[in-house]
Amino acid sequence: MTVMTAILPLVILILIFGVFIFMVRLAGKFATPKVTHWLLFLYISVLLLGTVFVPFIIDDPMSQKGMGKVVDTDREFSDLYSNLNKGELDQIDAKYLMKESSFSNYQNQTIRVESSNNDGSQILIERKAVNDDTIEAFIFGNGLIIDGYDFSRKLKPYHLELMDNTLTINLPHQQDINLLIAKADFPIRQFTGESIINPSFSTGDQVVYLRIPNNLELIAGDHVFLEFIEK
Amino acid sequence: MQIADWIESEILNGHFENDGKVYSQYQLAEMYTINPATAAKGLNLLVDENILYKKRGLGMFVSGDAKEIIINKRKNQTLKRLVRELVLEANRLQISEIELIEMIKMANNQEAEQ
Amino acid sequence: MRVIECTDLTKTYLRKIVLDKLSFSIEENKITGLIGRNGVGKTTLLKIIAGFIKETSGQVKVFSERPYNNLNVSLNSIFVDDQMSFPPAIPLSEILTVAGNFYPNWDRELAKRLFDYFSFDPKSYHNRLSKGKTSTFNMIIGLASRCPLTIFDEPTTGMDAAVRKDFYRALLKDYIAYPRTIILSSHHLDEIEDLLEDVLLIKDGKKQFQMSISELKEWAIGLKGTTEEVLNLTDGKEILFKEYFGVNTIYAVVKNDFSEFLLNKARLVGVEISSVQPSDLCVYLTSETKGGIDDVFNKH
Amino acid sequence: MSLTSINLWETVKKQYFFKLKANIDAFSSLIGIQLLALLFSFGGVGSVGMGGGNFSINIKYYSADLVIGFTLLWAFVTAITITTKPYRNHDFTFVTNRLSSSLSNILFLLTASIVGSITAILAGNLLKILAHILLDGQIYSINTGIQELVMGVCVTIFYVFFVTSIGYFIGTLVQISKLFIILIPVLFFGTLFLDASMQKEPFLVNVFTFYTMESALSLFIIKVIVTVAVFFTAAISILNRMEVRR
Repeated sequence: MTVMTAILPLVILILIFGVFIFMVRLAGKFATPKVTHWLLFLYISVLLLGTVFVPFIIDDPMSQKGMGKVVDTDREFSDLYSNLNKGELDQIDAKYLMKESSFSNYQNQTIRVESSNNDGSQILIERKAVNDDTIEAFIFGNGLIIDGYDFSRKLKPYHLELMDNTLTINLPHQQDINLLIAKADFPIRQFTGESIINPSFSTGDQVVYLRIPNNLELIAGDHVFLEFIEK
Repeated sequence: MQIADWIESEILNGHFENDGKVYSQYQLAEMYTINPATAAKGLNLLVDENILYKKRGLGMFVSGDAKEIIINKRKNQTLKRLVRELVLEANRLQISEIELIEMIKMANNQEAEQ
Repeated sequence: MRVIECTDLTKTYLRKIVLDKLSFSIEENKITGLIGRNGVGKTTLLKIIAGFIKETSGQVKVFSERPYNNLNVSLNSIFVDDQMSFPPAIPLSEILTVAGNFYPNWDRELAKRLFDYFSFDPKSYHNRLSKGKTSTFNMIIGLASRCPLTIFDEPTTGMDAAVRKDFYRALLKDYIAYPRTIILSSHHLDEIEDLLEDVLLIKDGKKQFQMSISELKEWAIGLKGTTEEVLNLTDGKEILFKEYFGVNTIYAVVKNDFSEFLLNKARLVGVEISSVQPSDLCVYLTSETKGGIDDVFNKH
Repeated sequence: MSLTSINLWETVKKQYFFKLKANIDAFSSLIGIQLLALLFSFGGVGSVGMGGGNFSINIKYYSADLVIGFTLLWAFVTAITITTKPYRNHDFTFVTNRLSSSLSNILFLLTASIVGSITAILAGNLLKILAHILLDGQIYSINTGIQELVMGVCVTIFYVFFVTSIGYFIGTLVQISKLFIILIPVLFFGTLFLDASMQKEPFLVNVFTFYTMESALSLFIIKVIVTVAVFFTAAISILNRMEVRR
């Protein structure tokens, strides 16, 4: 089998070469000088037009759409987590907040929290000083950094569902994300160190942050790690 | 050397008067599509037989007694050769000398009438 | 001043000696005819002179420089043959302009007039011309370039008689107006005889002789008469060519170093004396057998 | 008849313009090739698939890599074709010697490299636009600013010129004897298979990485220039001894 795989690229190469020679011969034959001059002129003008319009069509740099170039992903992650742990939500950059929702006039005394993600989800709980029967839920994510660009906006946040006294955290159903990325050409990549084969890719999990009324009692359901914030 | 013969006949029938200028080698070459050097050789032949003479820088001119030289040259060369061939042909046809002279006389008379 | 000087020039292709210690020189502003049978090395000699191929041994000087890979020689000379190749992408009229850029003495006017005279279509392409048209076009390039050394290698292949006549006349007229050294290699010596000043005859890679056309015209003599008359006239002399007619009459060609007296005596005895055309003489001098093609037939 | 003389560079200049006119159809085939490459790279020049917990990501990369690759191939073939007999004979119809013919060839190849590179990089842009318009999905562009564009063109010019020098050298070898037509591919693939079968890093791969993995721009430029100089001088010295218009 290995011989086949070794031969295959060779065959393809020869095929391309053959097509290529045919193209050169064909182009050479009927292209009289005048035709060629016209062809060249047309082609160059189309290319120049393309170059002029490129910036307008391709949103570049992406920073305008909230997907700025993340300089140092690790540091940003750790800042995020530390602020979360300290409960200082306002310190966190808005781009990390994926979803905010609240459940008002929750009358029951207890609430059971569980998650459908069987590797478990981490939930931070902040007990408010007041009993206002409302549960606020925040979902933070730094889900997707590719080649230093944050695409987490593309990710769907967890889905929270409150059924009588159980709050379930559901993972978004399977998501297929297709991205078209315009990259620098290999001569440039050679010097900027980028790579097209294995892009730098990092994804962190989504974090659920709940604010519950003072007197609400929490029962930990399955696949859930509760962490209480001391404020 | 057709060039030399041609110039001689031109002189004989008076196209080139005495001391008149003759075509240069280049004019001759142009007229006959021949190499100027060949034309020059023809002219030099005539100079050797002093039918023509050269004036430095001006070209070739017909010498004073050009006509006489041509006439007796042709007389003892070309005419003699023709006579010899005549005699030879007559011997081959076993024609006697008298008969031959008779024929020449007749031809001469016909020529005189024209 | 000698434009071309060859001393002991030898050229071998894969052990086959094409030129064998050939020595000759060509004066400036002369039209020289290079005559010889097919495959005797004429084209090879010309390509060495033009600097395209190297000589195996011996010495060649063109404009007193070695021609091989020499820019000045290439600038002042042009080699016209039927393999003269032009880029397929350039139309004929543009080839004339390109030639104009390259050759300092290029005469645009002459080229244009010749181009129109021979009714070429400016838009057509060189590789689509017929054989005759190609030779005519190459000739126009050769003439209009007015190079101090212009080499024509069988320039008239494929040309019809009328075009050939025009070509010879155009060549001579332009030569008279702008004298230059011209080498004409050809088989039709009879046609170009009048154009030439000198003739260089090559046989088996060696120089058979080099002399002016007028000497060549009187170099040999033809004797036609009864066999024993002619034979005793020519005994001790190398017979260049002999041909039998009828019962015992023979035509023989020998070198003409008879005195006038001897010639008259021969005529008296009935031997016809005639001059020998240079083109025929060259054929006789370069043929392997004395009797020409007849030897092939009357061998048995 | 007075003799004129000429210096080398004047001839090379004349021949260079003559070559531009004569080899115009090389540029028409360049356009054909690049359009073909654009077509092929519509599906993305490279694609990467990744999976997270409950999501899968498929990234398609768009760049001018394939167009540049085809342009390199075109340059290689063009370099070989101009060393063949008919093309060389075109020079020897007019005023030339072997050195001026080679130098004008090299200048022509340099021009071809420049035109090839510029069009290739711009074609990359065109590709991105077409991909954006024709394919659904938003195309995200990472650092394709003017500064990258210029550097891209320069580096590509070096690459293309580098390939033409190899092509020119190989073309010259082939002119020495047709044997090389078989010898060179055999050598090329031979060493690849041989080393691969011996689990040794194939020599050619090392050579390849010697250039492509060089991340210091100045070092890369020096390497390419030296190699180009070596190949071209070798080709020139060989051609100088070649007989012509046999």
